[in-house]
Amino acid sequence: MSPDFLYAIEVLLNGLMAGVMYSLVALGFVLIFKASGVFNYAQGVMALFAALTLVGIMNGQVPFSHLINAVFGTHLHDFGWQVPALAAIALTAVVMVFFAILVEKLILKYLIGQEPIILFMATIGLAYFMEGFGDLMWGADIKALDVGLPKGGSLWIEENTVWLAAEGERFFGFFIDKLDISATIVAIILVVALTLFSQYTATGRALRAVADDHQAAMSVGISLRAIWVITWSIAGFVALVAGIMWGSKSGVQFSLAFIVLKALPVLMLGGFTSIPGAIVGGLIIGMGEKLFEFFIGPLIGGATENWFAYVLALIFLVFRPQGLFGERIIERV
Amino acid sequence: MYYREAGDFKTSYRADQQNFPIRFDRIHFWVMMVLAFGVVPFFINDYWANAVFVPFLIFAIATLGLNLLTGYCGQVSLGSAGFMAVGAYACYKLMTSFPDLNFFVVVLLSGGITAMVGTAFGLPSLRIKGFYLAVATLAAQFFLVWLFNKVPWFYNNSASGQISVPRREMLGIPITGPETAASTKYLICLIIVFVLGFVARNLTRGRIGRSWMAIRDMDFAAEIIGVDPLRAKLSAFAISSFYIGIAGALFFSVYLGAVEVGEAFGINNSFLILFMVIIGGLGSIYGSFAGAAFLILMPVLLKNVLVSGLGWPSDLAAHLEFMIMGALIIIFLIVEPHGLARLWAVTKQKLRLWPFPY
Amino acid sequence: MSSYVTPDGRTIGDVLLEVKNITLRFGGVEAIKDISFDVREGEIRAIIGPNGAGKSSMLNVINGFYHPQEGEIWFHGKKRRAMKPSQIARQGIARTFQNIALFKGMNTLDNIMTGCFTHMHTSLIEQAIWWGRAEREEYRYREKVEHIIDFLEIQAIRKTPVGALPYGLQKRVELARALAAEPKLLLLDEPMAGMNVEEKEDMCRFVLDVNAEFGTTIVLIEHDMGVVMDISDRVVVLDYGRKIGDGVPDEVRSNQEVIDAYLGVPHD
Amino acid sequence: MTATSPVQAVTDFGDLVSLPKLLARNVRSYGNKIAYREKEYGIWQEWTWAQAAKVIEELASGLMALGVQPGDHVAVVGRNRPALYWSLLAAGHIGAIPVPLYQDAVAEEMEYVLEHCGAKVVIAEDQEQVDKVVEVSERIHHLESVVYYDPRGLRGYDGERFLSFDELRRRGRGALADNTPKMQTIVDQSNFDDVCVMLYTSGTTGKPKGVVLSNRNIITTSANSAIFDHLTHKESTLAYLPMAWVGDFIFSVGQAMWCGFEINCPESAATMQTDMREIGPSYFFAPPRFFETLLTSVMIRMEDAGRLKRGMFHAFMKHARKVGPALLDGKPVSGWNRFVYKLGDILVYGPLKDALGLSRVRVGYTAGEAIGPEIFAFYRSLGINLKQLYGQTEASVFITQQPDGEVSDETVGVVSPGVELKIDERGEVFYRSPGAFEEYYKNADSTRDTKDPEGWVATGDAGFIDEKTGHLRILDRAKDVGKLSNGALFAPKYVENKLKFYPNILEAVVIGAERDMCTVMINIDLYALGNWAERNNIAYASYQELAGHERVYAMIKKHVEEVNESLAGDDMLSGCQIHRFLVLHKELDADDGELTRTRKVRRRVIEEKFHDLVTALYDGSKQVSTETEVTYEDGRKGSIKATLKIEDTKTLATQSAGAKGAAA
Repeated sequence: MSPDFLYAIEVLLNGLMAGVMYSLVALGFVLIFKASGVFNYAQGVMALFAALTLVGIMNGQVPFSHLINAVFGTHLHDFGWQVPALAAIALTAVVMVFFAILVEKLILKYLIGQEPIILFMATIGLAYFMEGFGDLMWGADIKALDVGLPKGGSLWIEENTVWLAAEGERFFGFFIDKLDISATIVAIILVVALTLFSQYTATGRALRAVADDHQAAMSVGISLRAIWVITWSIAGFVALVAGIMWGSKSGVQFSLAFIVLKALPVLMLGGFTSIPGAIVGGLIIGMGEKLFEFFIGPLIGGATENWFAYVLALIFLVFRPQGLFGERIIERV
Repeated sequence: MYYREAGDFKTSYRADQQNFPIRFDRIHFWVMMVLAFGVVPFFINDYWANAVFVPFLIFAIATLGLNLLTGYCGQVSLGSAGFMAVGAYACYKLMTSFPDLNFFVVVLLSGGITAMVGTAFGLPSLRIKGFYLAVATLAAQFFLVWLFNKVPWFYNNSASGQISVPRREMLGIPITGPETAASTKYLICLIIVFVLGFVARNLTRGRIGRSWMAIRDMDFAAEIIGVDPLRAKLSAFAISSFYIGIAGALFFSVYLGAVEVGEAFGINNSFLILFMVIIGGLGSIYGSFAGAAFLILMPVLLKNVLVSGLGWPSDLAAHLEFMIMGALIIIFLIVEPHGLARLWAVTKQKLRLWPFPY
Repeated sequence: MSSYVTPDGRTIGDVLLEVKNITLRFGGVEAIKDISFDVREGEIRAIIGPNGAGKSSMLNVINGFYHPQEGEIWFHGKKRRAMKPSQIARQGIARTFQNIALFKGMNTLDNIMTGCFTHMHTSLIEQAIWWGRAEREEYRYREKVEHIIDFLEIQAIRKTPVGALPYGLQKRVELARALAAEPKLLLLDEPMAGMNVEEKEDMCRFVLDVNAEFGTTIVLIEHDMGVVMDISDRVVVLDYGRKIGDGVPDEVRSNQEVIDAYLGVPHD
Repeated sequence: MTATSPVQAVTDFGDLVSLPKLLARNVRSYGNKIAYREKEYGIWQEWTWAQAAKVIEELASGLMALGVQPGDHVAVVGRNRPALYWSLLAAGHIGAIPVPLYQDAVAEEMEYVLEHCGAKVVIAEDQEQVDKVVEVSERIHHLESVVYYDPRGLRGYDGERFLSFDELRRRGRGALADNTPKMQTIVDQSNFDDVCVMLYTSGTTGKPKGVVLSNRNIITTSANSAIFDHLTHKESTLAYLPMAWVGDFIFSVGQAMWCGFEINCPESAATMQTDMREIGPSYFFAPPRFFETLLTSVMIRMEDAGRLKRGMFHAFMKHARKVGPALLDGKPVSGWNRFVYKLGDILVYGPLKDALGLSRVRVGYTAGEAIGPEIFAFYRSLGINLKQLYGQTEASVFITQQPDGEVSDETVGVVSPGVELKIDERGEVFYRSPGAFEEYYKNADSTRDTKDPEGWVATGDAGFIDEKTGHLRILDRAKDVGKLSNGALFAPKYVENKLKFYPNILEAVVIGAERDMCTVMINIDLYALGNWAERNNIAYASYQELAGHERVYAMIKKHVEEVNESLAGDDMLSGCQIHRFLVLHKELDADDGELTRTRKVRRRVIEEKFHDLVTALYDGSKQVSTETEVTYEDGRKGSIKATLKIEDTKTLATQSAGAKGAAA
């Protein structure tokens, strides 16, 4: 096989891995949208916040140290201890549940029955708030996150794929980041777990009932508000996972919040209400943007990843407005 | 309680449908205009112009534009900053290509060019609705910013990739470029805002505005009274982009002077304009001004209190600003989802009914 | 047939609308099966039938929301090509909806003003400067709308947001909006549904007055046989998408198939 | 006894001796000034005097074309609309006599009136009115044409007899060339003695009587009353009272023509309040019930206001009651009080008046029946110049009226300019004035009974002139006024009204004719007292128990004694002070025949039915047991037993020794 073709395959594989990341964020969206009809713009910031909290806990950072220092003139920084990764993850998960409860108590409760656009705006407000809050709590500097996931290119794959190219060609085997591989594995586990949860637990069934029909679900005695707390908590876990993956890869920083912007076209493609859609959409976009950048990018100045996903989704939507797996919109008159 | 309406009756449809049918409001409005045109220019300094008045006026135009599209026609757009960029670059290209062209004509043409681009990006709105459309408009945002970044023709191949406004004069007074006086900047923006505000009001109270609102409120019912959704939506996109384009042109040429596209027209500005619309009030001209004023003034105020007043580091203040901004938006949406305009309308209604509660 | 004058002094003219062999399917379901009937100028034509008989679907075909798989529609003696609802509105067909479809963000006056949309022509630029033609046109139509407001006796709610109005008044505003379009053919989808007796009587009077004063041809769907028989000139009866009766109220009343359909299918 | 007005009556009318001549004057003097306004199609449509005159001429010519001759009657029926006012004037323009009818009259009533006046043409507002005319037209043979203003629903009414208002105008325009000279002659010859209008009294007793009023009646009355209140062409008034009522004719036709001021007609009954606010009339008339309903709605709405606002409202209203009337009457008020009132004006009175549409009222009148002092004081304290007048159809309204600054809730003012007043030995009020009617149409007997050859007209009301102020005070219908056994005047309704102004008292029946003292039987107001009981934790199981409660008795006693006090200050009526009272154990009820269907007390029935109680009131006993038959809502009859307490009340000595003789 020619090296160009192999490089293309490598790009494709990398795109697939990146797509898994997009899917992870999109997944959080879909969960919340299905359960509460809220288009949660804050999903990306939730990932940032989760990652920040995780790093903060692991490093034993004093929360709000900057603020306290500014107000009282002290020089606090950290408690001087380290928390093991797993314990820190568990603690962060608790924080995310706490966060879900607060969101329900302070925001959603008051916005029941508002138009979707209003709820959407509220989540943008929430995103702003959390971003400021996270930065204020843990500081805005870029932090490294290492929860012990393997990093760097997988030598094993590299070595075992060199043979694909003919002798003498300049090909050194596929370069695939171990982190991406673990992310893929984690994502698969997460999806399977979510599926099992929604199929085989009472709470999961309640969630599905609410997603199908709010009114009907309430009429059989399902507490909508409890369901919301649960979905936001789950979305929080998903955000935590996404935060760990993205944070391990490129550090925990402000730009993490913008992964939400990567997830949006995924949603458009996959449909706002479909979990398989989120996954397939993520993969398509991940592969598509990498391939486009690889083949067309050099011709038009590069950095096409910023917009390719959107334009792809846009073109796609014009022909299929409900997305890949979205339900067909039937207008009743 | 200040309203005295007995004897304020209308004997013609012109009087009944005027912009301020209540005498008191009318007086109030003209007093404000006299202050804005006749008093403020004599007292304005660089700080007030750059920190408050000029950005307020420019964002008011953009907010008006977005409000026409989102508030009146019901089409959510997250690509406003991208369209502002179109206006800015159109302005730059026109000013550098035709140095003798009157500045106001340039601004107008920039709006026109943006209108065309906006209409093109509005085409999907015929098939895509709601959030799908909102997200789709992000395509415009990212694509346009990328375009202005990557195609050197747009920034005349300048080494820095920036565009800077050439100096122009009118009647011997510098109106763009670094020497422009604060009062000149202010007055240029004020005049354009006044005209565009007037036009927006006219469009929304007539046949076109009603066709937009009909599409917004119930699109199939709009169709059966003869509103063609294609024309209504595209005209809304066009007019809205025209406004936003003008805002972009002014933002670049009068306010900033030099612009780097990713910074000045990033997605955060799109959100900022959307916030202005929401906090001001969807579907309200008055609200567009109120929203812009609120979100321009609040950070200035916070900065003054936190940084200048309490001496905090500015990054802390910025974080706090984010929090307060976010919290305010949420609080607003909970307390009054229809924004300052509704708040004002309710207050006014209360004053009109005073001392009765209803 | 040429025109004739009814006992109460209205003139019924030639055929205005003719529906020929319409069949409408959704997926595999046939909502309307091979239905034909005509509507003559100036008459009140009712379509009745139990729930799910295809009455609303028929209206949706006439005003262009649905495109039937088979059949033709003739309007003003010309076969109609496939059109969008907005184009059909321009031809002079207006309608109201069973579930009120008012523009909730506007007041009564603006809602009715939207009805004049197809008659207003000033350009965007003229509207933007609101000078001369645009302004005059606006006031001219405002006056026309005010006559409709007067006609339907809704002066007191002129500037009330429609969302705040009680159901019966909302129905009236919707009728006003349809009238503002000065339609040749007015389609009313259950104009009296959900009303109390008094409101029903009012609405009947308005329907009759519209027909008598403006000469508007009216096609009306109603669920309740009694009301229909009183006010309509001719009645079409549908059942499960088929036409089972067509004629003057007395004929229809004595049609055995119609009686069976109504007895067999309980209606409220 | 006679009295004269403080204001000089108008004597020189010059050429202005008929409505057509007044119209010509208005066209000359105020041609481009707005004369009529009507809210229609969302805005106030306006007509200047010149425009109105043109339409009136066309209509007049049209009527002439229909064959209306001088002296014929033209009936007009509908709500207040300029077109109908013009119809009235058009009839006068050709020497015909306009007869406005009550729009809510049923067909039979309309039949009687149309038959009685022999109308040749009816000008009706809309289908509703036309249908009534059609219903009776079979039996009215002299009726030739029916003109309708609103053609809606009348397409089928073709034929010779029915034509639209526009058609009438069109025909009139067509015939204008022929008719103008004829009309001009009629107008030129019109004078004070011509009949101006015929108005039917509402006819509570017997059939309605047609009161014939001449140009002299209407124009002199309008001119005199206008001078009395300094009315000018700048006034603006709202026409909303029935057109068939004499008041509307005087205000909206007579005074409006004389002064040249504006008439504003509301869009519909439903929008009357809004329209009133928009117009903000400067001259306003309304019956007491209007003000009462308005006040109730104000209070109810204020109760729903927030605590702060409500508190502020009540505090300032309290202050207003204290100083408002004094300020209005130009009496001295301390600077501080003035300041607080000014503050109240900004916060409460001003906006309140504005919201009610009363902020521009310069002169406001109420009449027809007694107005509650509380209600009267409320509006006065806001700074609204609300006054009372006394009048009737036969007088072309004005007999007496209150001058600015001399306003009281008890009197009805001084005689209007040009009016003479006398009170006969039985206390009945008589008047003689240029406004006194010509005759009852086709009813010479009644005319003779009411108006004597010298021109004195009997009002049928008993009253007297208050010696201190010189104002007339009306007591009751003359036939209901009697004497106590000592010869003192006995005016039960006057006293009962005073008692009934207390919210706790629903009804009162004063007894005393031909007896040595007055006593009263009282019905409590269950609604008001029930509320009070709830607030004060007073338990009661039945109406009877509440009525007999000690504290209720104490309260009623206080009310009665207050009334006594006010009566004692009154030379004429101090004899009517209540000596003993009881609170009835059941509510007086129309089903039991104790009230009429319009809730008027049937004095005789009650005295008979409760004769045991009446006896007890006069035999000095402290309590009395009784059994009364009642009718339940389902028609069954039953009886209730009760023991009622009888309380003595304090009476005051008569202040003036000569009181007893005053009536004689």
